[in-house]
Amino acid sequence: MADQHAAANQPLPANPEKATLEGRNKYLGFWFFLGGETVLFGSLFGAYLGLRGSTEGAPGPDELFHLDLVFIMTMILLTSSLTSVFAVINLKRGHFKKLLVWMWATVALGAAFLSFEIYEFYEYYHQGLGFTVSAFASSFYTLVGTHGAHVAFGVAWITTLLIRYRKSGITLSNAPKFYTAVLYWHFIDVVWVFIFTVVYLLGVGG
Amino acid sequence: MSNSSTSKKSVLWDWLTTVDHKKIGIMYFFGGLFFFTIAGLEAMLMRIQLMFPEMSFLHEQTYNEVLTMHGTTMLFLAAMPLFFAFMNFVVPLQIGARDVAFPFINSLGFWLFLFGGLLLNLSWFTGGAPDAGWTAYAPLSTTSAGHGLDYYIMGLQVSGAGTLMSGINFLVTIVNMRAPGMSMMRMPLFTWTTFVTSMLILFAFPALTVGLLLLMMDRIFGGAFFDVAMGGNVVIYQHLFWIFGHPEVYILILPAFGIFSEVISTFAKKRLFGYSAMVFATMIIGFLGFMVWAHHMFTVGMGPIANAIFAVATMAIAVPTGIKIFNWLLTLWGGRIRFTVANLFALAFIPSFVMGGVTGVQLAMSAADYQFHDTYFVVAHFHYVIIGGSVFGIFSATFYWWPKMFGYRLSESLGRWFFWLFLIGFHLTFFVQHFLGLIGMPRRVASYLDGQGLNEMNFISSMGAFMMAFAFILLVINVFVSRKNTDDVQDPWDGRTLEWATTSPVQEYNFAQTPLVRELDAFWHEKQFGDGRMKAAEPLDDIHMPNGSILPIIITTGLTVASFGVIYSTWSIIILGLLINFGAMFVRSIKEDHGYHIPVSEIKREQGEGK
Amino acid sequence: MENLSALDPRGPVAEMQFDLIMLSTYVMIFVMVVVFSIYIYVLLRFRERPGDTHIPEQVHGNRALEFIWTTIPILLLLILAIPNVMDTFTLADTSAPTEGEGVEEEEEDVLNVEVHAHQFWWEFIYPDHDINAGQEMYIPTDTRVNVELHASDVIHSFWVPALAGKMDNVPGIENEMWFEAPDEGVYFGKCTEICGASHWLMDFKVIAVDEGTFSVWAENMAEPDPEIVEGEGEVAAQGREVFEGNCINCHAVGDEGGAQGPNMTNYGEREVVAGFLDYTEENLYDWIRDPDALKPDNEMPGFDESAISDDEMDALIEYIGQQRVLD
Amino acid sequence: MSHVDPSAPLEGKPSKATERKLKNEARTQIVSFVFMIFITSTAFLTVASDVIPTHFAIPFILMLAGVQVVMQLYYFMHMNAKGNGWINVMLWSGMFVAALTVAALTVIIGETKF
Ligand code: HEA
Ligand code: HEA
Ligand code: HEC
Ligand code: CUA
Ligand SMILES: [Cu+2]
Repeated sequence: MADQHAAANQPLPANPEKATLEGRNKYLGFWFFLGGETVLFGSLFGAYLGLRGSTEGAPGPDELFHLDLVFIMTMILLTSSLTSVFAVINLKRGHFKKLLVWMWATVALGAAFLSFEIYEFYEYYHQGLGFTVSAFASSFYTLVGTHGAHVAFGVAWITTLLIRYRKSGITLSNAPKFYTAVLYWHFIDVVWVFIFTVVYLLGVGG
Repeated sequence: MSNSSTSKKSVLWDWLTTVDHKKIGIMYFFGGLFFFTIAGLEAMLMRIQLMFPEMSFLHEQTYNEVLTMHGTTMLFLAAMPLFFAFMNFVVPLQIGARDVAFPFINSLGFWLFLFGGLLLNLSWFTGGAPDAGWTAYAPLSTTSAGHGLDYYIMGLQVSGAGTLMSGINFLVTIVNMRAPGMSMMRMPLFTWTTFVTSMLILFAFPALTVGLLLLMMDRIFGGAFFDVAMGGNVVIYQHLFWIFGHPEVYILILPAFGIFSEVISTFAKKRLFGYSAMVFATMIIGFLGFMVWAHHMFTVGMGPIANAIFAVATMAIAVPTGIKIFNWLLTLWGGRIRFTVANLFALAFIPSFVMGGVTGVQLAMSAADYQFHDTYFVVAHFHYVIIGGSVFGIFSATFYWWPKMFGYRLSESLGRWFFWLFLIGFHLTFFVQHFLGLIGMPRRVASYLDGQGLNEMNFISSMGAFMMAFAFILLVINVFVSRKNTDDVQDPWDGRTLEWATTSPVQEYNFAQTPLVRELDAFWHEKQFGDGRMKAAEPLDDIHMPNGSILPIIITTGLTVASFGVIYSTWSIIILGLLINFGAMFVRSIKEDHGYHIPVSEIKREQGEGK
Repeated sequence: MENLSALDPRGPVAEMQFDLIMLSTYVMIFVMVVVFSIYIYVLLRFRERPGDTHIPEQVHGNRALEFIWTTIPILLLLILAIPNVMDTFTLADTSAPTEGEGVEEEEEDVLNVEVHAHQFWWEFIYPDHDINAGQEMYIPTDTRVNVELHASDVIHSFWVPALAGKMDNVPGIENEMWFEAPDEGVYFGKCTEICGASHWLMDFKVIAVDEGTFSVWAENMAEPDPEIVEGEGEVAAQGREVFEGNCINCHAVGDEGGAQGPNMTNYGEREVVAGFLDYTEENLYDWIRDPDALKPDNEMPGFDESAISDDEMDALIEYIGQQRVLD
Repeated sequence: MSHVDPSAPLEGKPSKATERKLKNEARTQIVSFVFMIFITSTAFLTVASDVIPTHFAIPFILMLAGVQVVMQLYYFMHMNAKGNGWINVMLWSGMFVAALTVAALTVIIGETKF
């Protein structure tokens, strides 16, 4: 237990997420992973753009999309980016409680976003856009659904972290975990920027 | 607290749970060799079927399955894992690291590869293997009956996930874990090519992931991506596949380039000629690798502008590759060349690969490719570059690093027999195939008609193939009969790079003290200008090591079970598999495991023994 | 006069491609000679000799050399790239060729053919002549042929090595290519994209005949002699009945019949059955009884004795054999 | 070397300089956020209101998306921080390959010949 004692006097490093080699590895590795994810989403976007005109009589973008709904979803996700940024600032300040609060806020916004998305898909389905009705439908659901799956995974991941570390305080081992979760969250937001622009806005206006 | 797990567990358990990059490397080696043998046997079946016209040794459906599995297995489950074996084993040693950046993920990557490969091969026993070629073009692949292609999709998806993880692991290891003094421009070439290869993996595999995902959507969930009647477009699949597929072939050759650079400079006793040009050429090849994919699609009807652009871009790759070839020649120039088996393979690579490379440039000429495409000319081209490049690289590395990996030297005389038989068999098999293609033999044909002038050359080709198989058996024998050669294994070739500065076999912590690197070819430098030992960059201290874990296997099992569920569209099994998978990931993420420390006393004792 | 080799070109397109192949081969041989000479010299000159223990000089590199072996390959590639780009555009240009210069250009005669690929047979539709032909594509010599490629199921690829390189038949997409055959002859074609179990048997022929023969062929294909269609003689007439009872939904003779299988208006002039079996009565018999045994997974059902008795079969085969348009 | 226990809570305070930096950062981020809300709204308005012609709207909203992505990457995700060279290499390489893919799949899929 002598070690634990020593740690109590440790000053808070400026970047606790990068204070250990493990942390630096995680940080770098996670970013690289996001580089790969970029190509993944690029491919899905490509497939969508190649097929978006192929509605084959089934409903198409301009008949389906409700921009107001999408606007709300966008605002939710954008705000969740801000809450996660605040979480990181508190991580660096050593304010563990606040870190948790902001992270919970992020989770809540993520969950809200997901509910909207589920509602949206449900709506479209009932307007006749089944997954199998046209190439446009398949590519739309696959692209937006993959993003949604990322959001769902992010929500589950951050929730796990929050429960697991609800009492631990900021440590050298959990700081990188919180930090990478936040990076992931921002990335989800980046992808969404493209989705609302390319799928929804261009779908209605292009 | 740090739990010192010095307690000895059973050997099997030790291998199942290991996160040691060296053991993982060895497992990759045997996994890769296992699949190489299977895919090689499949090649033999094909060559028997093609030995005479209108043979009925294999039914045409079976032939298509064997053909598909040969290509798929060779590329994804044999060649790549064999390179991963050496990358895992050697790269951390070459950069003077104790470990890789993500030991746990490294082990996960291995098990994903293995289980993905086994899953794919299971299709043989469940009603038929995939039959649409390794490229699985839609709509043949989306309409193919049975479950073969579902196995293809899920098997590659699982093993592909493993590959991606390993790629990221190598990247971070190389960026973050280099020993003091080991700047990027002092890294051995094999480490460099590993780095660029990993970048290619990082950016190429996601495209395959999506390609397979779309196939899966169409086959299993009724999607319409490639269903023309529903507005689908089948060319999209080809793009996705080749955006992955072309970088994939450079994933297969760059590590071999790295290996040859090490082997040639070691056995010429010379510093690599034009080191920085070599590094630069590697990067250019990697970059151009992403710009040329559509040369596989010249005949699909993209249009003349697209064809012309991709043709010219493809040809450009000859320039950096040529730079490499000439640099190797100049490395040999003025050297003192020793013809060990490792070097024989490296030397045989040069003419063999150039022959394959120049036919590649011929293929790159779009207008001429209308004749070449999908004929045996292409088959000849890629076996020349793949066997003359990648496989020779693997064999060269096998002989070169074997003492380091296994603590004994392979027999040189048996190795020479193996080399010559394999080399002659290889040229015999594939040289005639150029002409077969030109006089009208398409590829992927289950047989050919008598009287079209194709008989003799096919027969010769099959004979060459048998010769290769025979040679390969000599390699296997070599592994068993050479086990007594345990003398002179630490630095048998007068090596230049850091892996030769450690003991053989290597201690689990690689270096008792992290070495200080002062020059390119760090170890050679110390041998020439120092006292022949690496300077230490740190005082002797306790060494931190990660704990082994069984979780990678459990996670992988979960994914494999879920894949079964997908193949047979059974939700209960999908959910069961995902529960196992996420359950194990959950355990992993909530369990704090900070590894353990090896005390100085133990290190001193082991170092003492090592002398 | 059959030909299946890209090395023996029989038309301008294949010749253009052959020239490119040869040009590139010369360049490649040059490259190999250079590399192999240095290689052999180095291996002989710098091999370790017994007792030799010297440490070679550790050379870093050489700017001038680097420059040379970067520029020379670039020049060699230019030699290949320029004609290649030009040919690529020439080959893609399926607009009708025009003769002479000036305003009153006249369109040269062009033959348009739609090629529809099916698992595992070829259908040739001549839109301007109202013809549907199976497995054999008749063309007049010295005439430019523009083909439009379609596929009905999976991807196939249309390749007649002696006349032109290949182009894919892609479902949902329309591809075009052109070629010309100056000489009369039978040119072999093959499907070069894996398309299922019988991909290797998906052969066809391009038959170049003189203009006169072609117009006879075309006229009779469009409107065959009604007597032949009905079957000349008693046996053949019975054959016609069998044909109407079993086959006509898929196979057409003249303008009557379905198009799920190859058109049979000129079947008696075939040299092979189903693209690859010698045309003999036995083979025809075996084919109709059990096509799957000869060409696995093809779309034609078999007809056993309960469907067509041996006698009826003889009549049917006789009838099919009568279907000729050229003499 | 003392064996640091990574799961012990860190209890120190950040240095004065860090505090100051964080304060600034928080401010920048709020400003970025507001700006992002603004450009997002602009993009939606551009499309929702029918007054803006399509040939202008499309490049315009694509550009807005680009701006927003760069802000996310550099302000929220700190991609410009020191020592992030390799991160920039990997992310932009990914973007490059993604862009090629998108271009290919929208342009050369055989429906129109180029
Ligand atoms: C290890 C794998 C590997 C490597 C390294 C290469 C290398 C190259 N390949 Fe190959 N290729 C494959 C594996 C590989 N290929 C496979 C597997 C396929 C078939 C896939 C399938 O359909 O199943 C294929 C197919 C393929 C095609 C498609 C053919 C078709 O289907 O119609 C083309 C077309 O451009 C091509 C071109 C090239 C070129 C230009 C190179 C260049 O990188 C080669 C460069 C090297 C040299 C040129 C030699 C050294 C250079 C000099 C000595 C300098 C001077 C030289 C000149 C001036 C020419 N390859
Ligand atoms: C790494 C890649 C790799 C390697 C090494 C090989 C190696 C070989 N390949 Fe393969 N090949 C491909 C990748 C590879 N191939 C690909 C991608 C395709 C395209 C597939 C497609 O079209 O979809 C292909 C296609 C292909 C074809 C074309 C089939 C067709 O189009 O119809 C042929 C035909 O000759 C062929 C032959 C061979 C032969 C004879 C070998 C030999 O070198 C193999 C040598 C084998 C051995 C050395 C092992 C033999 C083992 C034994 C005899 C057992 C011994 C037992 C014990 C020791 C226990 N290959
Ligand atoms: C369901 C449709 C169908 C029916 C009914 C059918 N066929 Fe066919 N037939 C085909 C198809 C499809 C092919 C092409 C097979 C291939 O080569 O892949 C074919 C091919 C043939 C061929 C070879 C064609 C060639 O070009 O050489 C002959 C001969 C033939 N059929 C005769 C018959 C006869 C006689 C009958 C009736 C007794 C018959 N077919 C009934 C569909 C049919
Ligand atoms: Cu049709 Cu192969
Ligand atoms: Cu390629």
